[in-house]
Amino acid sequence: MSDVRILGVGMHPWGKWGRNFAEYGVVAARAALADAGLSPSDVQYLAAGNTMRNGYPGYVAGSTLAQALGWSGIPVSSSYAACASGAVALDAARARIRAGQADVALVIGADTAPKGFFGPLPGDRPEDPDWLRFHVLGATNPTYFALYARRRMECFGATPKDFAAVKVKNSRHGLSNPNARYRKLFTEDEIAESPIVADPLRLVDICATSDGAAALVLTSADYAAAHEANSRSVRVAAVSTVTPTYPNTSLDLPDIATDSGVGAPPPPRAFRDSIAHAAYEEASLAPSDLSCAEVYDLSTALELDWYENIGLCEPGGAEALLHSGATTLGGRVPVNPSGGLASFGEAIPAQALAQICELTWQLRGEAGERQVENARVGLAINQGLFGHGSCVILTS
Amino acid sequence: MSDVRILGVGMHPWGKWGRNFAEYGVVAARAALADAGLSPSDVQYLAAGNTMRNGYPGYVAGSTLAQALGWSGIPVSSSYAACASGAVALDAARARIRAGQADVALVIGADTAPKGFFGPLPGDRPEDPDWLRFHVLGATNPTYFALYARRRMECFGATPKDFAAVKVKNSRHGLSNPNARYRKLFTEDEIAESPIVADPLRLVDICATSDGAAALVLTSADYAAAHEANSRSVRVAAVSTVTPTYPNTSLDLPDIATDSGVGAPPPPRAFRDSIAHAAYEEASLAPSDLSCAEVYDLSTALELDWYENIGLCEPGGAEALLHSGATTLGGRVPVNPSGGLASFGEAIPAQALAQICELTWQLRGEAGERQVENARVGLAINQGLFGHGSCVILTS
Amino acid sequence: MKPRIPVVAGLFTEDGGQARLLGGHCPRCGAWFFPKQWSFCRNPHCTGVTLDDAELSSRGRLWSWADNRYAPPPPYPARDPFVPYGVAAVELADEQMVVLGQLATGTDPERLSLGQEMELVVEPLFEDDDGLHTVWKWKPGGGS
Amino acid sequence: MKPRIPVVAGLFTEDGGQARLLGGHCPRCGAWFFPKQWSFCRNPHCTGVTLDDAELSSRGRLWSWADNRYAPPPPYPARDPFVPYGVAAVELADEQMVVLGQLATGTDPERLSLGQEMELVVEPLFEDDDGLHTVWKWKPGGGS
Ligand SMILES: [Zn+2]
Ligand SMILES: [Zn+2]
Repeated sequence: MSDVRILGVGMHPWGKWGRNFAEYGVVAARAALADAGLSPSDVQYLAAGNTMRNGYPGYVAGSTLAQALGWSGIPVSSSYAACASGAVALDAARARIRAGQADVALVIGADTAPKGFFGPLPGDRPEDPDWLRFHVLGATNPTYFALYARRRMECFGATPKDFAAVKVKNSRHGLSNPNARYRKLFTEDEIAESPIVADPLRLVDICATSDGAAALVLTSADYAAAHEANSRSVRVAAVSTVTPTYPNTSLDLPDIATDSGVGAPPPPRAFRDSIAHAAYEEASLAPSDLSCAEVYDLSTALELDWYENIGLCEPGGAEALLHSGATTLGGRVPVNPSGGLASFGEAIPAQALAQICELTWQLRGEAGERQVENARVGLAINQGLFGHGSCVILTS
Repeated sequence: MSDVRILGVGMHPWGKWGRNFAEYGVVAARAALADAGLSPSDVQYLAAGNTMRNGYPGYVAGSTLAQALGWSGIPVSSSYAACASGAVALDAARARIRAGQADVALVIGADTAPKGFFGPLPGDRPEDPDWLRFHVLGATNPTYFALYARRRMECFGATPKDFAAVKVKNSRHGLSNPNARYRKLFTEDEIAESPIVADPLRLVDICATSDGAAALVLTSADYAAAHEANSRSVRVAAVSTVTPTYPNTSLDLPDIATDSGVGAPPPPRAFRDSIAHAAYEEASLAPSDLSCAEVYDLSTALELDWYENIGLCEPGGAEALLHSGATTLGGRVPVNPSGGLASFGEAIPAQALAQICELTWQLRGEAGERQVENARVGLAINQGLFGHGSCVILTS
Repeated sequence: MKPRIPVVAGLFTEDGGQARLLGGHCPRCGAWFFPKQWSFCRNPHCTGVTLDDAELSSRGRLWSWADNRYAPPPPYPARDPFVPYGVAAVELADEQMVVLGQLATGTDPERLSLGQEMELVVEPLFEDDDGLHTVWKWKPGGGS
Repeated sequence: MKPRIPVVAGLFTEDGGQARLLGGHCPRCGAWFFPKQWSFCRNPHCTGVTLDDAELSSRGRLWSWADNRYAPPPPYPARDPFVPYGVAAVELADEQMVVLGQLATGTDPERLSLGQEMELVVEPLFEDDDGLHTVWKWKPGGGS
């Protein structure tokens, strides 16, 4: 299979302005094209992640953005996979290039987020698990994050102070990031005073929802080589967009119950472990090869789970790894050098692409004060509702 | 680029039951797998068209269907492109196979439709063209169809009797189709008594909205050859998913104004013409090569427009072509041998795939009373809101 | 007299008794946009970074029309009992674009013909306690 | 006495004073499902074409829990003023699955511990003129 490379990346800063999501997306797309030294007319395929709270234009985000950038007749796709949407769009673009159907693809994610908890659409839909969990249980996203966090505390002896230490680290990482929404260093005391949202998690443990956009220019290896003068490209070594394997006995959003373990062999590994596993396999790389990682810290505690899911340490070892400084900038394998969702808040279809923008800058040595020394291999991982895993590995 | 083939097709009949869309999708998917002689565990990639009026499960239709069929860990995608959704899902699966990332892909579209006119989501969204056209103009989908129909009458002398003749033809074609929702032969008198919805169009000129599902098993040519004993496969000769080229001065849903022709050269051809053109180019085929076609008869009059857009005749020639009997079963190039949307009603993400199921049966010689004699090349075409063209050409 | 309130702000004006559509115009390539929607030009061959606010022609030629006999779903503010309404597509010569609008009250769709001159008017779409909610419409013009 | 109305039909029962979750069970492979949702088995290795209606175990062990301090958005029928509520994840031994439920009224989340036995109860989630709208909840059980 032919090699695919990232020739340019661009973002619109994260924030909360309530403007049209496509406006952010156009800014990010133009930045990515400029970074690649290309113009919109060079693009042969456009893949976008959808947004579900912005009317019809959000359902067809690819077409909305293609129109805003100027209709050029090219094929577009608009995919949705919750938090993994950006990675699924990247996956579609990569296949298109590998198939020989395009040399240059533009991948865009952009969102305008409502305030407060994400809630389901109006209506009465007992067969929609997302509706059901809200209606009968009040099980918001933070409820699930709290269930995972409490589980960590009970099984591994994690404490709220451990979770706070993740927040302190990520808020420090994000301080100098011009695209971050929050550039404020949190202290443990401030965190301890933050109101409890879903015990054991406090407000500052849980990521906000943001407006923002990120875009990538993906090209074939040959095209990148011919245009290398424009930009330093990085290699897409793996894209994993796996789903669970039955029986998925891990509790996952938005379900109110897991699969039953009766009557079928357990899958070779738990779903969250399988996401990175597939990417390592494709890239022929191991956790020890990573220079840095961007993981989806929807909550502080979840970042610790990811350390284990991506193989940085054994189950139960995340707290020690964190306190060793290994995952802090300057450590062995900095995690969320961008500042993570803690500094950005989540812009659903853009976030997985923002992770890749950060890795690209890191691998190019262009991350400024956030730079991970000698970065050669970066991993980005997340998980969306309804069984959407996504993991991308980039190499310089 | 490697060849991709359809090894199996399956449908859930069209109707109006209000059951969960995924239930229909599972039936169609299992039928397609059985038709291909494969089991769910043979599937390496699942691509689905989304549905936007069925809560969160409809936004992630690929994942919803993968879970219902039994989580197997495979990558899934969930795309939306309005009426072109099914073709865009097929396009994603084809690229995946061509890229060498899968040998067997399952493509599914399933819908449960609300009653009456499609309306936008609740809320107040002046920047959403789909909201705006309803709020300030009351411009429903049938309004646009009526504008096109009236234009045909004024420019080409078409009459409501011509439109009625399309309905008579398609209702006759659909009579023996076990998957069709309406199996009733309409007479010209009945049509003339049907109430006017959007003059010049009557209720029976406009397609209904239906529940239904369609699925395809797409494979690499090598895989199909190795499993040919299971099923007769057909070749996907072209998939066009083009968007308009600026300036798009043709009136398109859901916009309340076209692009301006000032300041940019006109595109080489009008958008609707460009959809088939791209497919013919890819397949190295011409309109004269077609054995039959499935065209998106959202209205009777629109079927006549398509005759011209796919090159069966010159602009203004569609009425004569229709009355010559060329597009009727038994004629030179039967159009909508399935009975078309006139007999099915529209199940948005399933419809473009249902067209392809029909062509597959035609090319295999398995269409029973609807069989087009000696069918070797079939074309399916449609257009979705927001600039989503789709055209697929299959060859035996 | 009840106040006149545009059903959507920023799309049209009737200041000075003259109905006008409010769109965007690119000073670089000359393209027009309605609604303006973006601050930038959508012509991919153009590098125009800002659009001017601009009024569109108030006259054009009839491109097509439809007469709706059923009440549309919300957010259309349908009157009760429902009143059928026409929709016209009108081609503006200078802008080289087609703009939709309802047919002005009292227009007989049976008497329209392709290419005839139409002019923009502003009329109430519906009325409530707050006032007359207005929208632009197309009316047969040019002395017809 | 006000009638007791399940907030969602078909997911649980309290007939005979015994709280029970209503799910599906595959007679072929033995898998359980809650909610039942489909008429067929979701085990991809199983060819079971119909699921039986089945009651799930009413006891299990606490897998994790959370205590919510902010009112969720609709469709949660939040009381005014808002009352914090706990959510428990409970592992059913026979079914080998985890099922969520609110913590029963009066349960002190501070006194819970991993693996403790929990039992199913049915309690009002909210009350209105129509009656007491009930839901299943998890309550520390087994004599604790
Ligand atoms: Zn311009
Ligand atoms: Zn089973």
